[in-house]
Amino acid sequence: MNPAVFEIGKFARLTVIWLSIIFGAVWAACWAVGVFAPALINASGMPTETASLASEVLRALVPVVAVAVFIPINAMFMVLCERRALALFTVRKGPNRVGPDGLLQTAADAVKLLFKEDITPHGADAVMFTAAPIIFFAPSIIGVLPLLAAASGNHELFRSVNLPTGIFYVLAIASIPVVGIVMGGWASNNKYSLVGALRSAAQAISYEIPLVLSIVAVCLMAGTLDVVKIADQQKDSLLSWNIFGGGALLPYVNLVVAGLQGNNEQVQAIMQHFQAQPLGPFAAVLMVVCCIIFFGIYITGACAEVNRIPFDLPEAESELVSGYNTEYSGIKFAIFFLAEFTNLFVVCSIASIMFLGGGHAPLPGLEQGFTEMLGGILKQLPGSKEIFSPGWLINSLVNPSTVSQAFWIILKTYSLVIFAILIRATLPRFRIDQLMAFGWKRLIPLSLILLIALTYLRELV
Amino acid sequence: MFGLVGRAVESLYYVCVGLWTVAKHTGRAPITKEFPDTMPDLPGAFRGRLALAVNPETSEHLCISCRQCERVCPDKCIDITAHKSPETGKLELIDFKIDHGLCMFCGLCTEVCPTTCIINTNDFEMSDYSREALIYDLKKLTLTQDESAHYFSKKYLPIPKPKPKPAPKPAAAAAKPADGVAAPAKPAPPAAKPAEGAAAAKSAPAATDKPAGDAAATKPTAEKKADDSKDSEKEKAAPEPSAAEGKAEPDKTEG
Amino acid sequence: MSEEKATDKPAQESLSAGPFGQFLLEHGIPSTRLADSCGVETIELEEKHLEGAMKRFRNSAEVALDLLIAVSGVDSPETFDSVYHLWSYSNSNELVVKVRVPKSSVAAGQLPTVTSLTPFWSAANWHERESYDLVGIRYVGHPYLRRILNPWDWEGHPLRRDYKQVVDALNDKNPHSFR
Amino acid sequence: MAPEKIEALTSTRLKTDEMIINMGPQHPATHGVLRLLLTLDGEFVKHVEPVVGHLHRAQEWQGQNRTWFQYQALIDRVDYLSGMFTSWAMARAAEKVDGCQVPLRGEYMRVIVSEMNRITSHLLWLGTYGIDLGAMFGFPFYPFREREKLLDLLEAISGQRMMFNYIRIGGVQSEAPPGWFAKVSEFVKEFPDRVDEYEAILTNNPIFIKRTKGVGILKKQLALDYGVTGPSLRASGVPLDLRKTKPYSVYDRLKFEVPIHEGDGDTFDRYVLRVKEMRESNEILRQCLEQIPGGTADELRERRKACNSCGKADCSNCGGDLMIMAKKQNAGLRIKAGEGFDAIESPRGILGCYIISTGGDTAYRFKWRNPSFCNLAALPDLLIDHPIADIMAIFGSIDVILPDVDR
Repeated sequence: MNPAVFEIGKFARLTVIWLSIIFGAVWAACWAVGVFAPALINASGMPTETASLASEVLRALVPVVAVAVFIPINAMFMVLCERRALALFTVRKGPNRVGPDGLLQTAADAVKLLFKEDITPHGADAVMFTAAPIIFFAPSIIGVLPLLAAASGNHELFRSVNLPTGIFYVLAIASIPVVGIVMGGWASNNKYSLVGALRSAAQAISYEIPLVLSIVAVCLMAGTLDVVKIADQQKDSLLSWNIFGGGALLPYVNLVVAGLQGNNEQVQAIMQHFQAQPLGPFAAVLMVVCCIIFFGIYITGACAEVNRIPFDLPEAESELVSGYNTEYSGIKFAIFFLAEFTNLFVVCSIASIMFLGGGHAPLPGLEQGFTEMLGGILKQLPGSKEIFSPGWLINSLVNPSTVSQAFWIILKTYSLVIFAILIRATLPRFRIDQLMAFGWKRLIPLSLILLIALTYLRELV
Repeated sequence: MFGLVGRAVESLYYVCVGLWTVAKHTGRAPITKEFPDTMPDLPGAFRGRLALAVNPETSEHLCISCRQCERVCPDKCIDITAHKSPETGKLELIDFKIDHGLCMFCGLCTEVCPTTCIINTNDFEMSDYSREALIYDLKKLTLTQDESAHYFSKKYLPIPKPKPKPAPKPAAAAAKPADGVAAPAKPAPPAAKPAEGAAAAKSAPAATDKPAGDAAATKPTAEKKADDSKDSEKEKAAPEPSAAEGKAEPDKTEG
Repeated sequence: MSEEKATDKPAQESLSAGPFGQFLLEHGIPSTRLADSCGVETIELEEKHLEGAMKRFRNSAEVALDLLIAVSGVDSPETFDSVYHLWSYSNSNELVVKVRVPKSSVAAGQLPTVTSLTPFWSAANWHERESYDLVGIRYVGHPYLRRILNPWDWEGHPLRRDYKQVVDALNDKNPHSFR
Repeated sequence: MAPEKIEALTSTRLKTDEMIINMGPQHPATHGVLRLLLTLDGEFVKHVEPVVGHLHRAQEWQGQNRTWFQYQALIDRVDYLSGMFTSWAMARAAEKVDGCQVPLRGEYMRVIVSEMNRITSHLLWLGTYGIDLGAMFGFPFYPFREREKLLDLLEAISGQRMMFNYIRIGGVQSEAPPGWFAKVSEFVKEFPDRVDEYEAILTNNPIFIKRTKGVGILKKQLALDYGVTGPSLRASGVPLDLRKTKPYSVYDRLKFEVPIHEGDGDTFDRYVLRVKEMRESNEILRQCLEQIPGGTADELRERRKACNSCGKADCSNCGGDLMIMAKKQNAGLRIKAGEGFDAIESPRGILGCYIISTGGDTAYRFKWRNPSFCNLAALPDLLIDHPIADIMAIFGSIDVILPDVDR
């Protein structure tokens, strides 16, 4: 067999194994806290009021448990995934020694980092120095919460974190980490760190604007800030995804389909609709173009936001040694590292929820078919009503619609992550003044113009 | 305005070309060699650890103690001990030490060696726990007959002819002078090292007094004299008679 | 190649000035012709003429010796030499210029002095610093005559024949060194 | 960067304190152990003082205290990325003083191995330049992959990957092993495609262009003043390449172009020029493989079966042009008395060697003229008024190798 295919196969295997571990573990933890434990309490014969209170408390804990389990394992996997993917792009093999196929490489790295000496440099502001990684890391945990609801298809356990202004909340939280960077850079008592931190502040402020504007455009089309609703609006098919104009093209495709099927009535009905809005087709195409460009802007801004190449100036290795985290070692460095990858995951999942239809399949029948099939199998199970019977266990563990949604959102998010890795493998780094010029002179005007255009076009379609 | 858009599109196009070029590499076989599992295929000329070859056919030691390598070594990492055999009047090798911690693997010694005795092997895994362990002595340096044959064929070296006079092997030759024949006016030992003269004067009586060929008896004196303590340790660790004889040797020679 | 010439030359009487010597004479600068170094004309200049001669070599259109390849300090048996290898960007002219400071004229504890060429060639800057560092020739007029390869607080000039090597404590204690 | 831009960015109204930063000697991007004492105003460089010598190994002193034969093994370390060239420069200078004529096959072998070495050097530069500019995770591996192939070939012929000790006074050390020439020609065939790939990633990349165009302009006059040589000089438009202007060895028998870039001499030009040079070197390799007297080593071995590899100088199969070594290599190698200077075109510029011999087995004075040393002297003038990020772009583009500077 071709060794290259073999390597790709190994990479795929590794990804599947890790992802099933991650999401299996997360779901198992959530289920244990949110379903199994309340059931146990109810069955234990406690007074009803106490029991319901206790279950309520446990249910409220579920999102927290989910995030706490999910973030460290996920970051570990992402580091490994990044290294293996980079190895694939550069005709190497990547880490392949620790565990089968190098599966446990990052786990070993994490353990190593935990045991390393935690150094606070001479002259550093110890409190700030310690607080910086925490402040850098905390937002990525808090920020994930509303996304959980959208990612799980508004599963009842996660309904509590579904804020009506979800995306607004996520964006607000996402701008906090820069404070951590500046603190870390300043407290390190190192000129390179300081320069890196200041660069980071400048960069984060400038690139947040196009990032937010592109999200605003999506909210404008959706008419809501609720991530679950935004995701649900895109459920029909590929064409209703926000990246393709949020359904702007649907009537035309329907027209073509109807034409091909020879369904004259439908064709007539659609044509009548068009006559009311003669500029419709033109506007729809323009709108799709606008949305695709917005997606590009979002990806660019997101790369800058999470300090990825080509925008990794705060830690530009060839210039600033390692930028703001030059002086960090051991667990503090590990937290920076963890947060960086979690941030990448967060921005990628925002992109897949906002632009790529969230947990919905690209083709209309796919999701429904899968759900029905799985639901059918589950219904066959005997004794699914009695508590603690195997049927009950499986039924409460496996929710067909959640499984399907989780699968698609994972696929979309990690595709974006791998795209980010591809970018990292290819592009050189901007210079700070070019970065600022690009942000302020190109991206911000472009996104403003497009936003106005989109507002107008939306009326025409 | 259009220029700007054009440039943006062009830039995007070239970025995509770059991304595609990188992505294309996914389909190529990796060039990584998993080192300890698959050893690198080293060429014959590779300059690895130094070793002394024996004649692949007759297994006689090829070194003629000419000290060419010792002379040419830029790092002075080779140390040869040899004496002139009283019987044949030829130089005989007693010990050959190479300090691989000093060696820079330039291969000059292998070039000047008239008998292609000292060769660079393909071995490069020499890591050890102490610097002293990197000093290889004659025993550690000498290759087996099979290994010698392997390197001779790999390096395309002509198989050397056996030495003209079937001289006894160093160990056998070593035993000879100890048979009490030491008396016949020992010609001044190969005066390569000035220090040897002094040592010779000191040890002369001891050498003549010793019962011939009694390895056990010569051993204590040898140990006492050995200025290099670790060497004697090595000898103690290897109590086989040939080693003891080898040790008795310099003692005799210098006497 | 000019190997033959190179080996023969030292035997010849080298008094007749070569083309570059002639060129200098035309400008009123005396020079002594030395044995050619491998077929390349080698002249000796007195230190006071160095500046003028170099200026003319560099600026004259037909000679155009405008590439200062190297400045080497040499601790010869009798003299301290500062050797300049001049090439040309535009033609194949080559010239070796030597300024020799007799050791007898250097007071004890003093360094031999030669005029610096840094004002004409920025290239001479680091070469002269190196020559100062290793051979101990002081270049007068150099803007920043400081040790370049050795540490700033190094003592002595290592490429001098009478330089005593500082005993390296590390190598001295080296347990496995045979010598 | 244009001066007015800098003016705008560093307007006096925003005057701040100057900051002194030590870049190096331990910095991930200073290609070794260069220390730059930077005086910064914000992110802009106001004054630079390069401090070199951290890697000083007294190569000249060793040349004067080792025999000629011994010192040949050490000089690869002067410039470890192009060991063949340092060996060659020393060998040529010694041959000039000694008056020994290298046989034609030996000269061809020298050109082949050193052009291979030039490609490896440029490839390493290309990879590390990618790192300097921040493309540090994917791109650098591609040039290194090809470099690895070449190093394997050089290892097969000389015994080691970088410390070759292959070119000797009087010729080259050994004949190529069987199958070597075939492998080289295989490489020569595939290499242009690989260069195309590098160019696809970098040359037109908008970020790369932005980072390099107009940055670190080395004006022609400045380059001439500083004695800058090699690709950096040619990128400024001066056609000085010893292979063409003073053809040595067999370069006058080979058809090749010396790429000259008629640009401003900015970092991008230097990049373009080096990539072109790699292609030219590949072309030279191809021609050498065709022209080499006696053909490949395998053919020659077949021929020599007739005379049983007698090795006599008058043998039609072993002697004359087909020899590779004209001087006996042994510990007592001596060079006739005299002095001489010879230079060759190394990947970094004119690499010269000045030898004074008194006829003994050691040199009286040994002096290297290292291209990196001279090129680095021009660095401070290039860096002034550039931001920190450009320091590495400029420093990387003049391709300085620190052991070559420090000796």
